[in-house]
Amino acid sequence: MSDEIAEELYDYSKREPRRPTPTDPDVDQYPIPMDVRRRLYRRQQELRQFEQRAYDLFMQNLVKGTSHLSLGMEAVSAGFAEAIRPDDYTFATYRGHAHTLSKGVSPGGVMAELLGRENGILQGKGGSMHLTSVEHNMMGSYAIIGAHLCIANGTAWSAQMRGTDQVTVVFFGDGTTNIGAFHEALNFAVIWDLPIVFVCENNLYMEYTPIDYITAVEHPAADRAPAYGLDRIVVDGNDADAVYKVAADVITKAREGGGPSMVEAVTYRHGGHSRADPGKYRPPEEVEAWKDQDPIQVYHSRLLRLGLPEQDLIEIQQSVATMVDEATEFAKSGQPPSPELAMTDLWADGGSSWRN
Amino acid sequence: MSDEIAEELYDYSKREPRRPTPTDPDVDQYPIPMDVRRRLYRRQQELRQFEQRAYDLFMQNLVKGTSHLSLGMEAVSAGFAEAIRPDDYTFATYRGHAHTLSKGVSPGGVMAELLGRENGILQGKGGSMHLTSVEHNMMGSYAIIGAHLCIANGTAWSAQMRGTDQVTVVFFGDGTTNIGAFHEALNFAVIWDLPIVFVCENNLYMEYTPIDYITAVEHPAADRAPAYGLDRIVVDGNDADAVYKVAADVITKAREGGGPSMVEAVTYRHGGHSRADPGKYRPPEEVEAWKDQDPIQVYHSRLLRLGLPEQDLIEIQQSVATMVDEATEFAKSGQPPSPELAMTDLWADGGSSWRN
Amino acid sequence: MAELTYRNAVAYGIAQEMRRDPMLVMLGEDIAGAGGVFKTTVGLVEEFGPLRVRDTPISEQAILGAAMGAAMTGIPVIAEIMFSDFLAVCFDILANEMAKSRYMTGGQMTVPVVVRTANGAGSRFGAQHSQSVENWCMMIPGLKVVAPSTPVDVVGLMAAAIRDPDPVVFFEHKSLLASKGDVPDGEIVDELGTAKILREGSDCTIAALAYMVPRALEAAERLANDGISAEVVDLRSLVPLDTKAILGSVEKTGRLYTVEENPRLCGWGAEIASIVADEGFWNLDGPVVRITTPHIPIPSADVLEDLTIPSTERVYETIKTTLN
Amino acid sequence: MAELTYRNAVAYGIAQEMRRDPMLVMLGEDIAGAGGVFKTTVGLVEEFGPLRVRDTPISEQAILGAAMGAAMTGIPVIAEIMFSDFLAVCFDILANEMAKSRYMTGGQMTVPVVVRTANGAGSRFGAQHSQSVENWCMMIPGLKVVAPSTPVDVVGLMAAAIRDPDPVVFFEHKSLLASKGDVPDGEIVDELGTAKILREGSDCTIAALAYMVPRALEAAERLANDGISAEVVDLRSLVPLDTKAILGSVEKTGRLYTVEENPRLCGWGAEIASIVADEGFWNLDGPVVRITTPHIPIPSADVLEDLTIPSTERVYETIKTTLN
Ligand SMILES: Cc1ncc(C[n+]2csc(CCOP(=O)(O)OP(=O)(O)O)c2C)c(N)n1
Ligand SMILES: Cc1ncc(C[n+]2csc(CCOP(=O)(O)OP(=O)(O)O)c2C)c(N)n1
Ligand SMILES: [Mg+2]
Ligand SMILES: [Mg+2]
Repeated sequence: MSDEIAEELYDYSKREPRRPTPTDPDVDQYPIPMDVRRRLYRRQQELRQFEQRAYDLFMQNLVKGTSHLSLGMEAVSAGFAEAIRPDDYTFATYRGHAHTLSKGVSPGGVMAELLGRENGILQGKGGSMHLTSVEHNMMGSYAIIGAHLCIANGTAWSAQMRGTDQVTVVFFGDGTTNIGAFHEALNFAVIWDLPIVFVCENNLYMEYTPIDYITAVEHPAADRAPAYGLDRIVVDGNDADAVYKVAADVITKAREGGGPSMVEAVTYRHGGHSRADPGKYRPPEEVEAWKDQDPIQVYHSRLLRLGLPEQDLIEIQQSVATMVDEATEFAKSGQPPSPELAMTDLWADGGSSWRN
Repeated sequence: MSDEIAEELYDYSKREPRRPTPTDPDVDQYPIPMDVRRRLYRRQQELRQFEQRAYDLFMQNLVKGTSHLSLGMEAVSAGFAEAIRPDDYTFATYRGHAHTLSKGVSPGGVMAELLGRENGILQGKGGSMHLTSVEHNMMGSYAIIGAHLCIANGTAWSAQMRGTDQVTVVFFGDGTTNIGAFHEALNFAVIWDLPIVFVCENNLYMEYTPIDYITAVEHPAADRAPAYGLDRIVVDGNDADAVYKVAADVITKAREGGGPSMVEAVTYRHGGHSRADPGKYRPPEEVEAWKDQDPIQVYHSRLLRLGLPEQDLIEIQQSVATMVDEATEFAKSGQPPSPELAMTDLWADGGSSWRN
Repeated sequence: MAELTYRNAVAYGIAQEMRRDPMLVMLGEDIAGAGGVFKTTVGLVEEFGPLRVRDTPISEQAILGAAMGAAMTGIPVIAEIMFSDFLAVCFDILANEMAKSRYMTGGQMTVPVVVRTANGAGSRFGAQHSQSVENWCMMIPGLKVVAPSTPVDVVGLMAAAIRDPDPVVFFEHKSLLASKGDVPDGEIVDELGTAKILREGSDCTIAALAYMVPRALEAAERLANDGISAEVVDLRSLVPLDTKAILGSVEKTGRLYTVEENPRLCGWGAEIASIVADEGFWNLDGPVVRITTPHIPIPSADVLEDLTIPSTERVYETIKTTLN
Repeated sequence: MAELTYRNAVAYGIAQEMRRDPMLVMLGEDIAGAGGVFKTTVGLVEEFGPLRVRDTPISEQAILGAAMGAAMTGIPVIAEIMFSDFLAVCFDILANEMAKSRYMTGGQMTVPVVVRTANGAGSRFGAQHSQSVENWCMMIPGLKVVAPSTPVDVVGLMAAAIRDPDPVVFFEHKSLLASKGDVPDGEIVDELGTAKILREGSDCTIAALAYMVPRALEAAERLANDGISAEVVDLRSLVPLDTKAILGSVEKTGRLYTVEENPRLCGWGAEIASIVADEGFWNLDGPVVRITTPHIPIPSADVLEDLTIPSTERVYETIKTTLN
């Protein structure tokens, strides 16, 4: 094997860049009402501005520990958020800021959690990787790959048993498709005909390794769907309208008793995997190409094209900026958790005693 | 839901019987030399007579613990055994008597292990579910579902690294296709292009539950193969020639650097899952239909049809009977393991001390 | 009052609770029509139907995951993991998810799951089907751990485990399944975290669990013949742990023996020994002695298996020679 | 002699062995070009190539399985499991397969695998990325367990682990990665099962491991100012365990304190306490005291995390108030 080839085997930045899906030329024509599109835009702005702020706060060393941003991937979360009901259940990974906000959880409470404050939604006990709001049926963010796909089946099973028409939506990454729990969860959901939608956010990388380098098929989720008798669904994850349309279909199907679906949304993260990662294992051209197809820019242009006055877009942007400022203030005003909290809530009685 | 339907949901003996694959009408014409066919017959006789004896010994309470027979499934093991080399690696499940014998391990040593004697191949320390002979590259029988598919990748990886052309063959059941390790192993084998063949012995039942009741696709292995970029291969597991032909193909492919394959051999166990199980969850008609297509009877008729003198077949049967008698004698002559053995061979130094 | 086997007490206890709470459901491999591979769930699907007693594929992560997810929405779930050895294939969901979810979410999540599993040696099943793994669960903050030794305790602790809002791992001992005992009529609900003193004594305390309890009792009987008065504590529950009962007994007797099936290192006997060596130190008249399975896997041959887990004889001999 | 960080000592130790044994290979997630998420494998792929230092998918069972299978054919393998918490997703292969395979097969199988993994708290990563799980491995017969506290011990124990024919779990502590120490030139090969007495003392013994070692030393320093002479034992290896060193030290001091990051129940401190409460009982002048993380998951907020694992202050205060 020549030296050059060998290096490509581990210096992934030297590999052929993978480029974004060209935007579907028909997407402007999708029958999506303008108020829905406004909300899709607003949601993407929220996720973007919130996470940019979170990033700034890391830089100021106010966010401790690790943190995983979805900058560049906002269209997926926004698209699904618009298609679900408040009483539907959602599950996310450690890359869960967006999905938590998309379920309507207070940005201030989320930001405070990132800062490890007592006014955080988990009282500072969970942190960035475990954002949860049972009140909003946002059933948690899970930091060990795989498990939450299995757990998500449980809320779907519950809805089925209780005879409600609640749907469960579970988000996960491309890298997650190679762990055992993925397989168990998919088979189980299908045989029990559960009202659940599995959403793979394929951002082309697991952590620092390109997904195609370690996956036997091109589309890590969609190419596995037939192994569970499911349709092969791939969507442009940088286009909120495309995501919304597919999301509405599969969620309606699940709600009406049609059983599970799996959707693979192809997208890209603008930054590194986590806080500490500069993302240097990616070909620079590739990063550029994807930044050029930024979901928010794409959407912004589309709304202008469809006749929304620029002023409206500016107002949305500004009102979101205000919200993010307020969230930041709220978070910063929080106190560090009081020491007693360390010993509470292991058990349902509120305490943590293991003895009598 | 009517009461009748509800009962079918758990009393599986009331379900529609699943019938054997009709024998391929061309199989007599396969270009398989007669000496190979003789060996295929002999091997099937060995496995059959050995396990019938093992069953008799249970009944006499000489085999303690549990035990899982392959009666009715002999064609799969025999077909693969004929296609591999002695230096190839094999892996089996707890249902591993056949695969152990097929690799040339001494029947007496295996029988003694079932009886828990010191002259057993594991000195009585492993028992029926863990038959192993490293000397024969029979790399073990594994009693917890899934793990051994991952472990088998390791011997294939080793052969790849050492540049030998040894192939690894790993046998597992239909029920095993729904556990996470199955998925991890398949993906891993394909991306590393390992010389390995995954063989699913689909006997239509996991333990007491029909496989189709708890699997999202009809063919639990073959319908998953494309999820790893592999060909969909189903073979009549009650026909040693059919199995041998497919086995020879996929093993040659692996040996020549063509990477992994997965084969699903559809077959049936004549008895229950394990020692204690009468197998009552199966429709009686179904059991009958499969017994009618007993692989040994099928093969016996074929050999007669192809002109082998009946006397030859009788001699094979008798010589095998003698071998099984000798194995039984050897086993019965063994002593119970000496007490010291309980404390040996935890570590490579031969002992089990955890302290200094 | 009826005499029940330990095996039948399992289904009996579950049925009591399924009748009471129409939301309570069960899932696991071969638990419905087959009645479980140990026949511990016989009759349940017939009474409660296949939607409440549901067979699953061999997907232990999917089983515990579905149980946890449903429980998070308020549905109490009993999940069967056939052999306790198999907890290893779903250990992430057990140890990292179920156990931690309430704490990590600042108290938002409640996970009323009972994980039932067959534990222990004595069946000649070999190293992968004979382990005693109560310590695998005891060591995980957020899991409660129960292991009854008699039919009536099976029924009462099963009810307590099911009604408990926290995840409970319920160990059913394979070698006790055929044992029998009286079970009173009417609803039986016991309490987690309560040990039982099964035999009073003054010379030493024997703390035992599950299958080791009858052996501890037999050893105590033999010791009594030699004039040694041993008190036998059936721990029943490891988390919560009845440290009052243990410390109280040692205060009286001055000596502690633990009898456990866990292999030696980091078994629950170590935990109890360490508690007594700290909080009960000044009451001790001599060494705290642990009687355990050696630190080895369980061998399959009958003669070897019988050597590994603590026998009545070994308990008796150890106490006799070390009590002085 | 060079000063190395604990982080760099990992790659340094591995490189020493990879140079020596051309068969030795490594696999894990993001270990090659990225040099590992903790930068503990930087430079290895450049020196040894992508076939000996190989990136994998997120398939921990496949990773440990492949490692075990290759090892069974005589190839020594180092497998990285990124965070020790993730041992739970491959616990079956670790605990039920690798650990048991030699014993079950009557000594036929040899499994020379080193499982390296980042362990411990202090990084504000929350409950699923901060655990100390040495006890998960110590409790499994058939696994050796090592957890060094200094760069030179990382190098020497890594070599010993790699050369050991049995499966060894090698814990690298996240909060020690940036710490520094001198490493002599030339080949360094240490010995498993040997503790080090890092500070001699006469009033009590402090047994500590990994990140708890520097804290134990600091506490001992502070105690010295108060006239209390504490002996500090760095255990380094839990299996095999240097019971001679521990019992010998307690014989001299009469008191034992264990300082561990494991949550309370069934931590290795319990095991050591139980050994001393038995075999060293007559040397004890007072209670055996365990200093542990409470029996809770690790909270993420810095102030809360700092409260959980034993601090120098807590070690100091506990000894000061209980030694009398
Ligand atoms: C079982 C397990 N193995 C490894 C990790 C470490 N890890 C955290 S995130 C990550 C990459 C996940 O990739 P992907 O599923 O594509 O999600 P993404 O981060 O790209 O959103 C890895 C390997 C983990 N958290 N859990
Ligand atoms: C992880 C795990 N779960 C459950 C079991 C119990 N069990 C033993 S055999 C078996 C059925 C396996 O079915 P299949 O793979 O079809 O193999 P077969 O027995 O039919 O040959 C089950 C569930 C096990 N051994 N391991
Ligand atoms: Mg990804
Ligand atoms: Mg089967």
